[in-house]
Amino acid sequence: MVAVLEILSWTCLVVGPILCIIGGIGLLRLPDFYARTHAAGITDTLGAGLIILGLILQAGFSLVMVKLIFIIIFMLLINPGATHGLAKAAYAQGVKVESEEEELDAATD
Amino acid sequence: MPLPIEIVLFLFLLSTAIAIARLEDLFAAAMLTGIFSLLSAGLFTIMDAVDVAFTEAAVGAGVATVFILCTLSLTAKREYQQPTKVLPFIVVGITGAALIYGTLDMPAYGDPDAVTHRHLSAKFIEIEERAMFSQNEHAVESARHGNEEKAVGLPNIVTSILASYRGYDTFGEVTVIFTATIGVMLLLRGRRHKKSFTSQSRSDGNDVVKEQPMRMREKIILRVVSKAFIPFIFMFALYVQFHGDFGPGGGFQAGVIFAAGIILYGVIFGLDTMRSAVPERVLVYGIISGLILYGGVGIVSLLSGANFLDYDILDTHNPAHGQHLGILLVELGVGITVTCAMTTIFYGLAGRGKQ
Amino acid sequence: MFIIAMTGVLLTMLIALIAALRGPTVFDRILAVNMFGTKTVLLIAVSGFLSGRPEWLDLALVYALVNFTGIIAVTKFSRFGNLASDHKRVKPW
Amino acid sequence: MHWLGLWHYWAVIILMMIGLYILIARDNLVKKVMGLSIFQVSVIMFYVSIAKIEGGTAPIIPESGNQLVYSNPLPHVLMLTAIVVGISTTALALALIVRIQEAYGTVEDGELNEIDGHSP
Repeated sequence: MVAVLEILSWTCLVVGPILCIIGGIGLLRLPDFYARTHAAGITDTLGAGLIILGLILQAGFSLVMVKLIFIIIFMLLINPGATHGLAKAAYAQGVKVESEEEELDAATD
Repeated sequence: MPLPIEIVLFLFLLSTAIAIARLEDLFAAAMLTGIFSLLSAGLFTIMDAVDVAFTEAAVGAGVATVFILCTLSLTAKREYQQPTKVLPFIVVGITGAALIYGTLDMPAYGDPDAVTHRHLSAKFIEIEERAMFSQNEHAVESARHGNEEKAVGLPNIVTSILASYRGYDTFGEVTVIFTATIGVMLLLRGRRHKKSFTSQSRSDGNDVVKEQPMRMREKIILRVVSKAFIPFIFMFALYVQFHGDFGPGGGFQAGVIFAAGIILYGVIFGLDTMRSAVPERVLVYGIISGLILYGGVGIVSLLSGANFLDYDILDTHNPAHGQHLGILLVELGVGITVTCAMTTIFYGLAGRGKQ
Repeated sequence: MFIIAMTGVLLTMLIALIAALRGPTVFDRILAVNMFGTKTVLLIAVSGFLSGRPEWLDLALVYALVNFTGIIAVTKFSRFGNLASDHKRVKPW
Repeated sequence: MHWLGLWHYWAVIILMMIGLYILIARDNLVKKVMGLSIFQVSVIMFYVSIAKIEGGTAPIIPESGNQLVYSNPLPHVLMLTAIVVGISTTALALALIVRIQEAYGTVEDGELNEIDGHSP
């Protein structure tokens, strides 16, 4: 049982950072703002969530675990909320969806 | 092999600082100051200063950014382009070289035998450790009498020093916060002059202001999320306030977190709604009453025949309980003052644009 | 093993920092700053385990909560240009 | 190689100098305040790095009762209050800047000097 928990937590602690880095690369390389919000979403929820989950499995039943659970709940609720507000603000300011434009340009050519 | 976390964080900090210096877009620079303080708080944690990191996190990530943004909304959002000057570089270079030359005589980083660690703080740590480990009350008592030194007996040494050993100093700091807030109120509460300039008189193309009516349901997700979160922020602030004796935290941190919660409410629901929830008059009384609570504890101990802010006298049977009571009250006073001061400053800076 | 997690977090912080410094629009910067805040929470949490005293997760909690205030303020500023306006109508100033 | 142990202080000093450069070379008053806050953080970091003891932990005595090495708590106390005092004085500076904007219509140092009749 302990061994299973260990393996699970180490898997989380390895996969989480990898997902974070993948999302980060997406943040740098994706063409427009809205696509980049998607990349940020991977790091902020899945990557961060897996790392915290790994830490929870390491901590065992204690106050530390309760605090980590609170952190994971806050992250899972706050980040999508903030990103939503951000995307809405960007849309209201008229930030364009670039990839779609290129397709349109290609279609009209 | 230990990771060179400190080197990496320092490199991040330096590049952020250089970017702040180079950016002409003040809004972007304000966001980078947010990153800057997040990074520095991470570095404080690595350097074992958890209480400092706590304060920096609460102040830098939430409140400081909000204050700078409020100011930017009243002034220009871009600074003027200017040629790189040579003289400041020379001045800065000479000053930096002199300072680095000064460090050559200092003990190396992390040296346990440095002069700093050997005098006052070594004594504090020794006394507090003895008081903590001698669990029963009599042992604390004998430790006190044996050593002729007063002990506080709380796990968090920083809180003990802050509120008890150096309580007088902290009282001075709270007074500074009080005075600064009065200054902000005096500067910003008055009626605005009629023919005053606004930033719109010299808009420079980058103005993000657009007058657009906004319906309530447009922001429904943000409103629901923040409505769910503001109680958690307040609860967490209370936890920080009263748990500060045992873990990192205390009045200063709790005050800033509480104020951050109130400011979040104001940012989401607007200043008018915030005024009806937290009237400014209450805040003014709050600032004063927090300071009076702090000073009052000192006066009570003075009237009971001890020194100013000597909490031992508060419980004549058991001085340790007196210490704990004194620290609790003093931290509460600090928390109330800081909360009300930060919120008042936000009212002043954000409300200025609406008059 | 915590070291692997730490390295990953630091690398992601680097990427977020680059994105924040580069970001062509304001919103890209805000997105990067938000991501940076999340990564700082992870940094604090992992470094607590790395140093063997994980009791101070209060710090990570305060980041998670207070960072929200900052991000919301920045978002509102980028859209309305001030922080005072209420939800019913933006008053010109 | 005693000098290599000092690089923390040097990094802090470089940081401090960047803040000082913003403070004296930039004209915009809000930017100057940002430089001031960089300067302030670096001073705080200098104190905190003095307080660090190699192999030490944060100065909070654990309930388990293990004997630990603690970093020096005294600079932490001083800097903790300095941060909150710093933000309130920064707010005072920002309030002054808002009033300057209302009175002069600009927050650029050079323009302010011109309006006041001094040559920059």
